[in-house]
Amino acid sequence: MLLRSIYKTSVLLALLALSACSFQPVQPWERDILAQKKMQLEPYPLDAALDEHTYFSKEASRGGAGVGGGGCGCN
Amino acid sequence: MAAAFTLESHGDYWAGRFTAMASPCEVLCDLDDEASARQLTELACAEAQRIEQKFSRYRDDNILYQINHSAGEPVAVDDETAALLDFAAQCYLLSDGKFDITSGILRRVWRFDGKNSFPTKEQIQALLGLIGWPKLTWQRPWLTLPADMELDFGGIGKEYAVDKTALILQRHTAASLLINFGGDLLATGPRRNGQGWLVGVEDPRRLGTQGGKRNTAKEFELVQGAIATSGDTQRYIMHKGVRYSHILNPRNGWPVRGAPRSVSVVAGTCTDAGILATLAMLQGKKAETFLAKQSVKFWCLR
Amino acid sequence: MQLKTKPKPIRKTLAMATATLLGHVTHIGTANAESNPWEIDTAVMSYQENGRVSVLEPVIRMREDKGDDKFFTLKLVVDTLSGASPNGAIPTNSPQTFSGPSGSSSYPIAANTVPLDPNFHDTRYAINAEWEQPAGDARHSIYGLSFSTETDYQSLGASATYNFDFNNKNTTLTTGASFSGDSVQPLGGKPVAFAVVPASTGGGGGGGEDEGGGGGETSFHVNKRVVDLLLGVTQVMGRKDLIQLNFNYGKESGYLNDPYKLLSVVDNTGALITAVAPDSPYIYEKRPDSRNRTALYSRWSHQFGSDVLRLSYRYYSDSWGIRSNTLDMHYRLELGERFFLEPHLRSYKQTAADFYHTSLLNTEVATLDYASADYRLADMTTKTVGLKFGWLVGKHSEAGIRVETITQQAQPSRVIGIQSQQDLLPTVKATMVQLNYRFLF
Amino acid sequence: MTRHRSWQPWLVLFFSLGIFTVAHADDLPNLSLQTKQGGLHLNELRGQVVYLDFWASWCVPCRKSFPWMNDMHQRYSKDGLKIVAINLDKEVNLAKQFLTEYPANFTVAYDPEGLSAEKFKVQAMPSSYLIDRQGKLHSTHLGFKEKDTAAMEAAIKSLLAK
Repeated sequence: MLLRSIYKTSVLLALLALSACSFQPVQPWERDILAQKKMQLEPYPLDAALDEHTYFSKEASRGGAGVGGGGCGCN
Repeated sequence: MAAAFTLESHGDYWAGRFTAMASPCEVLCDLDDEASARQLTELACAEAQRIEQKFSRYRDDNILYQINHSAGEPVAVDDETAALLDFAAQCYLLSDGKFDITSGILRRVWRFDGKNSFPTKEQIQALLGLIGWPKLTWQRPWLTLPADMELDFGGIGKEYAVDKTALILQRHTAASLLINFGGDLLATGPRRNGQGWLVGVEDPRRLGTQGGKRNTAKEFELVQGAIATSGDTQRYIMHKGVRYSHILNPRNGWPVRGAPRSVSVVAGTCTDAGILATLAMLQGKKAETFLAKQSVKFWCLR
Repeated sequence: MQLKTKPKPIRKTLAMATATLLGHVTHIGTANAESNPWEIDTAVMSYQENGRVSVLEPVIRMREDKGDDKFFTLKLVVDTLSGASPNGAIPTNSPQTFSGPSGSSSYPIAANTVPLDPNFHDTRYAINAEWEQPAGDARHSIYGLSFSTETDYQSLGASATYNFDFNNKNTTLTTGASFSGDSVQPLGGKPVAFAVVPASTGGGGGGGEDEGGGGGETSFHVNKRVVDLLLGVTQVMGRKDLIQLNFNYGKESGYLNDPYKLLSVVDNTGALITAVAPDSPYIYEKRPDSRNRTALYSRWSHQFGSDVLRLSYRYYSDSWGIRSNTLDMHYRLELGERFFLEPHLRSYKQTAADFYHTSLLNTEVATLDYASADYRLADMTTKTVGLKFGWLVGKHSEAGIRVETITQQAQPSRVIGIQSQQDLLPTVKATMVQLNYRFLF
Repeated sequence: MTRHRSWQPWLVLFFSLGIFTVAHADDLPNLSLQTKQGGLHLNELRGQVVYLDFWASWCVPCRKSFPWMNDMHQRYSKDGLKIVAINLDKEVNLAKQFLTEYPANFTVAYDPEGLSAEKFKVQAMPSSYLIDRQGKLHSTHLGFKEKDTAAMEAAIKSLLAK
């Protein structure tokens, strides 16, 4: 299962590398849109943390978005 | 030029008094040494008179006269005037055009002497074409003022003088000072006794009515910072039973309706306090709301 | 983008203009009157399941800009849980009685009803601190510490993340690691795995470690360790596109059981049996004491006009045999300059853990290594539909309200005989309402 | 003007290592810029020490750099320091809005196309280039950090003294 994940990762990375040919590098002074809060990967960290906590206690999967946070009994 | 001032001891502080900018001015110095108090008062008096001479619109030998009589030709201004022009531009933007140093021209038709000289709509309309900061061209150091327009630093001058004077005096003394130019004042820090200066905020309703008593509504201690007041206690027009304040809206040429009689604001500098007080008056009925938003200490008297 | 708010606060701008006018030579840190070093983010969430648990969770997150790209973040969470939670036993056509976790109280369950333990009341307090600082021109690191405590559970964790920028900051590599040491103190002692749950009439649930005895062990303290490693790439794909790909490996070890979850033991007709021990057909669950998990996670932010689409996808698998796919979508729809609406859709599907059994046959008890009837380990889907309304109150403050419905549907691992008359795993519906307020200070 | 006099710039250089990348003596690209006061050509500023700053309204550290640049202008413009801040916003209105909040008493130029940034190969926002009186690039600085301001001011002073 670890192997399967690694396989999937490499496929996705390969796709990423391929698509890299099709994107234009963004110059430092062209980051006006990327600098907007709403364009962040996690613009509302509290919403994300609350969701993560809810689903952690209701589902069997966890992880992926980052490291850190705290544990809980979550019954 | 020899400045005419008086110096008086009040026990634990000295008070130097003089007249400048058509207002009684005083400098309270929290020190015992008379010579120092004299020197500080001289400096204050000189600075107040310098600013008055430079920016008074009643003189014909200063930069303001040059500008106002430039007949549309560019005038090169000095750094201090340039800084004031930059600041005026800033205030114009911040107030959405309500604070405009070109609006003094309205005084030609509005005379706030408590009498009923009331202008006609046509008179006002005629002047509106000569008002508006964006109409002039300001490219440091060149200022081009269209012919017939006028600049007036009256809305900033006195408060600016208080701040400037404070800066100069503080270079000469570490003692606590209270600088008061006609009711716009600034304290530089705690006094030797650990306290501030006791300051009174005028109540227009009681002004001049109670003989020898102090005409103050509120007394409070000012340790560091400034207070400026904008008010129409004596400058207003009565017309058909309505009291019109001397605060004019440069966008329509009419007095602002619903403005408090007087607004006093506490801020870090006297210039800030003065601008905020004036802008609050310009907000009319919303004066208190405006000031509350600024999170400053203030008094509005209606 | 002209903001027409009136009356607007201008004091700080004015103070700066005045400082310029007066030629104040001020130290730069203090001259910057406009700086609002604290970002305060607050939220309160209410989560309500139909007939089951409800949670009230206020959160505050404070982030201080310490200048020069250094940030300090402190997050405090209070999480109050109350209500009833499934104890793992199946509904039957006759009434059942269970003892509570402490053994002293018991609760009856009506016929044809999913057994819910009504004794869930707990408050969890969590604190999380983070320090972020640059480490050279194109790197920065984030260090975190976390602590949480509730009646029967404490967790202490630390984490570190390093980000390396290159390719003109168009690419960022992220590596991260976290560790947490948790301590569990099951109420009434640690139950012995597969031991028969004491009958409700039997009184105390305590007992010895010896298998033949009761269900409880007097050791109140068991440990759990969690390690996570993360490797990620963030790539700017254009002026309006940002993607991230993360690989996460985690290992949990120690006490991974849920001490309050039971299994129903049935005969081959599907009826509860009492042959294991008189009048108690329930045994405690047993899970492996380690779990390796991997997650592959990707997300994408894209701007359409001024709207923003955020998509994420996660593939997860672990050594317990659980595989899951999660798809998450937010679409921020701008309504003028002050308001936005953000629909949220989430779809989650997992396969059951290898040892998940809705109920156990009495013949299996002796042969199985592990078993749990926790529906969260079952074959399951979660669907979330939500909507957020956001309001930019002022230049430095923002408010929001979010309403979501969450529907969980689990499938039994098998249905034996008369169990087909029961809805073994009824759909769980929950409603979540969250209020947000964020401001700079 | 011999050895013992020339140590001072070197000392400055030494202290500013790690902050500044000291540039090659290559000729700088010329720039023709639009300002509120009309056209501005970089090569016409020769004889002055030029602090060329690239900024945008959305750039957070740029907000912190403005009071500092005001301060530098206030103190050194009379000695021949010319601060030119080139705005790279695609919409000039955003820059104007920024300027009402963070007023500038130095020269602001507008380059919505970003051509000047391309010529200067700007690496980060903000970026600044310190140019001596002969029109040679003295140093480049990426970002704006409070802790670097003292070294930057020292560099400006040393160039003004030359």
